[in-house]
Amino acid sequence: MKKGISRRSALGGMAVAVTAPAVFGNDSAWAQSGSTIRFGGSLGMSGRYAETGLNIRQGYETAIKFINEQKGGVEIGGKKYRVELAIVDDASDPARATSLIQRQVDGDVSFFLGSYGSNIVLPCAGITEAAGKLTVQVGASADQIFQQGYRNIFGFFPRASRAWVTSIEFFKSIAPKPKSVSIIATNDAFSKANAQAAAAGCKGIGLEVLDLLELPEQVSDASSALATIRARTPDILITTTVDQNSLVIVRQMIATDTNVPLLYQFLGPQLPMYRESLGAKATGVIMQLPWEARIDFKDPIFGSTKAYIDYYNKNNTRALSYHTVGASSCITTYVEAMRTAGSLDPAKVRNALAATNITTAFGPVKFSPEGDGDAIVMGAKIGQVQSGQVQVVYPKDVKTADLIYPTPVWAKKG
Amino acid sequence: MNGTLLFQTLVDGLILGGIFSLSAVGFSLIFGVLGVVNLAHGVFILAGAYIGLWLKGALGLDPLAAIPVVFLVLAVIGGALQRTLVSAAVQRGSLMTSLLITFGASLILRDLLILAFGPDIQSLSSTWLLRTYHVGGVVIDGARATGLLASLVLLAMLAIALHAMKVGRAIRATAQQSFAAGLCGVDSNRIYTLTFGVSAGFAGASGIIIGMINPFSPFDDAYWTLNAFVTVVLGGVGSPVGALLGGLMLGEISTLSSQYIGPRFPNVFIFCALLLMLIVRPNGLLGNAYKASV
Amino acid sequence: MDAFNGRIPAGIWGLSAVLLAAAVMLPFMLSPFQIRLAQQILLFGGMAVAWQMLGGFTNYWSFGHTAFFGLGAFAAGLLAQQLDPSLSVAVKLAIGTVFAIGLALVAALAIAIPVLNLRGIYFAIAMLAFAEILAEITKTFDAFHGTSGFPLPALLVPGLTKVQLFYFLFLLLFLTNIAVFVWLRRSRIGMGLTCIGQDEDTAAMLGIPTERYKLVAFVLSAVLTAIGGVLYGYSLGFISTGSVFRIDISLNLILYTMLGGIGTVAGPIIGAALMIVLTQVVLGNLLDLHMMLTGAVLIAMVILAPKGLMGLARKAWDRRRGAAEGRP
Amino acid sequence: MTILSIEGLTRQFKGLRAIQDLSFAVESKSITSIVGPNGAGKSTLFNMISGYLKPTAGHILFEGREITGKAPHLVCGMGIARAFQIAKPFPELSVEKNVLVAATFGRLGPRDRQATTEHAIEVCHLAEWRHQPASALSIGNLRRLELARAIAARPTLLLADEPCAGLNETETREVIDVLSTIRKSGVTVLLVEHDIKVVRRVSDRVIVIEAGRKIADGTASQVFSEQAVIDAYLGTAGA
Repeated sequence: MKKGISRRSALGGMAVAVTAPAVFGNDSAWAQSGSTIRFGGSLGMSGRYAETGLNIRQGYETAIKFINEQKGGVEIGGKKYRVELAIVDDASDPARATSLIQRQVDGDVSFFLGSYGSNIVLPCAGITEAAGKLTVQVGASADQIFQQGYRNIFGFFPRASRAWVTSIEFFKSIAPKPKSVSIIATNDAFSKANAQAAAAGCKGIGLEVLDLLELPEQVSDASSALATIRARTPDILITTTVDQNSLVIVRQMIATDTNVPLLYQFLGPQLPMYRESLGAKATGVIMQLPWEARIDFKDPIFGSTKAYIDYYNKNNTRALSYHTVGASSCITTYVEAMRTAGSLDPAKVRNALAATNITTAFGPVKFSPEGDGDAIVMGAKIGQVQSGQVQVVYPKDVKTADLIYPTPVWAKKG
Repeated sequence: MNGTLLFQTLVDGLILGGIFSLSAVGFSLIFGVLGVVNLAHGVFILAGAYIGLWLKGALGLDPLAAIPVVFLVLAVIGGALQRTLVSAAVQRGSLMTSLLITFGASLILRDLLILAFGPDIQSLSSTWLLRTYHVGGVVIDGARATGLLASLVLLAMLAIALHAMKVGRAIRATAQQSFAAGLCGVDSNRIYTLTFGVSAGFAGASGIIIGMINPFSPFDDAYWTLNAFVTVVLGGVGSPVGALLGGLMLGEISTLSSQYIGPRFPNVFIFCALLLMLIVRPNGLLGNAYKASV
Repeated sequence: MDAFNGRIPAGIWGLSAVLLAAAVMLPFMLSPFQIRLAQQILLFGGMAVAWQMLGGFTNYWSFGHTAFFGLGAFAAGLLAQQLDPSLSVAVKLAIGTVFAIGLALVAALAIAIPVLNLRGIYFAIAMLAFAEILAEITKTFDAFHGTSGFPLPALLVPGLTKVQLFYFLFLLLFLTNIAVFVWLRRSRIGMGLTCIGQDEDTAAMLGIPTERYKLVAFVLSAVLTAIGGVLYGYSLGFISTGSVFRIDISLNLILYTMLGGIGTVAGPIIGAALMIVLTQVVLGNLLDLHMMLTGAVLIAMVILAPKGLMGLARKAWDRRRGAAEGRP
Repeated sequence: MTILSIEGLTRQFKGLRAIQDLSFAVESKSITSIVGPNGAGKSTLFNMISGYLKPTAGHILFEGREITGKAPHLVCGMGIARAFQIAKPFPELSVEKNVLVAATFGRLGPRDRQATTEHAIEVCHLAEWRHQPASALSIGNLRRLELARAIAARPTLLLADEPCAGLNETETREVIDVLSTIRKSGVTVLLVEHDIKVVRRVSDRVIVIEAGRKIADGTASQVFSEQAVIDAYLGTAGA
């Protein structure tokens, strides 16, 4: 009997704890209080892309901390504001994402920082767009996002179909001239869109696309794709896979002695963990560099790229990634647009954002008329792993080392 | 058809299958003996990999040498989970409620992994740097072949333990009884705890091997649980041989469909094979090691 | 009226009328976020009721109901792209719903014959596999656009905001599901299904057409779930395989049902309300650990109330009545 | 008039012949007992009649119609009800609901099911337990619940599978009463029973099978005086 009562009261307590905030929920806690600017939005903090989520989150937090602690806030239209972050985890579930974003829209958050994955971003954009709220994000780059006629959503990365402009120019510059290319992608939106863009670009400059191989979304074995590569070896092998899958593929290439003159891994080699795990074998792998630490840019908040890196490293133990810098620069870009507009009116800030032409710790920021990053100004540079370090090998004006081509076979490395 | 390519594909499937087998055997045992579908299985595997990672970082212990330690740690965690939560759920509700319990446990354990190790991709060792072997035109991936060997050794040890050791026989005896029936001489609750522990231990050990071959992150758990599901249904419930057979089938279906139909197709084929097998022989090729077919 | 079907007490009718009136008025009083929460409770709670049409009576627990949910969303969405663009969205939705119902009917009939012969956990796994197959098919074949996703036309009705509009659509489906469930439970089929849940062989021996009843329940459940998928797809406006073919949707339907109390009408709704409010309001602002806390609540509920909250309430009620009558 | 006729019925289980070329006919409104040692094939026979098992060869005709291999619920709907030796109630349903189900799905469908239920409960002396869940009943009550369900199905033929096994004197007498009542209401009873006293008391006719074959057929006093029956039955059963 006693047990029954305690169980019941435990449950009762639980029920009250659970429902009370729903009924008496204080959504005005979200409200834009007089002297605070709130940045809302969601990130996928749990799920396959949680690592990216954490990198982006740290970027946001770094910028917020710096602005409040080092600058004492920001001055807009003659008034000083503190900045605040209100990010939630969308768990990559659209039902959850839309309702949490709605909560922030209801709570008068006007400035959103975006998630990634078009199945999350688009339904959320529908809500923010309808409410006249703004989004600046450093994750999603699917073409569809920028083809809806939305006026209020901006992205740092050029849309997928334009993300290969620099890379294609780079392929043209290689001597001796490569003749063929094969592409390995995985069956997810990001990888597929980029593989198609890469294939189209390569065809455009006369490179023969031998194979476009699509693996399942989570790769545990690429042996059959690699058997195809060995049977019909291209001059360049491109993988448009995410970090974890890239590492599976490259390791299996080494283990099965699958050699190509040039291995281009869109994502992966940027990670220190990737390079450490491969050691000398990593030498020669090409990647896209959305950001490069050694190229210094002026930043209206942090001062410069170098100053940003110093500040970040002083306050964090986690290695700096391009997503982190990009995320910080999203906030920089927002703040600059607010200053230019001299107002927190979303419509005015929107126009300032559309006209943005600044440099940040991340690099130059300029949006296309549809809102994605300008493919030339914000396009990625090309890097290559050399002696465990990432060197910029293209474009020529910013390069830090010469390209190694063709790269030695695996057995000759280390 | 190109003979070398076919042979290469078969070898690749075999090697992949060996890893699937080991990763599924714990799931199979729990399912066969307790009738519980353990949705925390994938997290057990990853926990094994992460503990291996920690031992390597903190003590410089080689991952393969860490297997016994990982086995023990996971066995304790698994046993404790059974003793406290799973048994309570089965007693108060039904076998079905145990699904909710193991699902809840998987959410908690996964967050604990993230707390301890972060959401980042990790990698256990550089054993993949092992040699590549060329046998008559067929390329053999040294690392994965090592994984297959280790899997076979561990599976054989389990098979021997189940048949030759007293505890093993007790486990099999318990499984053969109907769940509700009273037991004579064997403390069934103790055996359930033991089974859960041993199974979690094997999951952990397979985590080490998986971690040596592929990078891993805390969110891979669903993938491994699902694979274990498929392996068990294909091969047969409750026995190491069933898991081995199921894993090998899974590996072969995966590589053959990938090579000859298209690299994006294996998942469709795997699940179709699963459904077909369920319809034709619900207890897998070998049937349930302990019970007559349903 | 007999031992199976007592007359529905007037109190229940009264309560239902009050709740319905409240449900109709709510969207004009709540904030859009609160309406969205209510939307989800209606949609997923209602689908849990649909899930119960088979799983609530018997041990045929589908772990793959997201198959029909996704099927509905994809069928209606892909059809909308093929239809004459000049058609109004409401017409597209109507045609899409009919198409989805037809497709779900065919799919359910096709899959039912093999899987309904499987018992217990094997049925559960088979449904899981079925859902995965459909998910993989939509991702693997480009014709379905499952990987990159596709937009659905925006449904607008003058005088209502988008959240209000979909609230009412979900409410309509919710009421339909409840009506069908209550009818089913009170019909001979429900009686037969209850017996199948107790002992299928004996049920057949007593003359219950077990195969036919299971089939009817399964197909009803599948079709109503598919309609849920159609409406959900339209409410999102953009879907991909990852947004509608989700194992967690299948699991949540079971979870809501178990938490609230299996076999009851109110159970799944209470369960859905509890979990949705818990995960999106109470733990909604947590960036970390909310999954862990969800898991902990889940475990606590299963251990403390294995028959669900309704079961707990019934027990407390019985105890009180027992005490009042002086029984131990 | 013949209500059930079995013609050349054979059932094999992986080489083992459980029933071999068995033929007999059951007269309407009689109580016919099937006796034989354990493993003689009595349960297999019942399983085939009730549609649970398909025969390997042979025919089963009920009221002149072929029912060989029909699904159990169809067989039940035609008017054959079965009471199991090991009672198989729906454990969580009350006694009344258990009986009501049988009345609903039996030969005549849901018509008059409430009255039928009342009747069956009364005949089987279960009124006292009508609201109890079946899982709470004693063995004797369970056996009568089993019979009550069979009656409620309003069958023309009742297959009773050892209704008295494991019951004490009083309980046995109650079951015999019930069987007599059933028979008086015009239902044919096919009984499998071990207890020879019971068989002698209720049977109009006794069929003895051993190892799947019929070895004797006649009235109780005829059959039990045959040497073959005494050898086979008493010899192995040791009773």
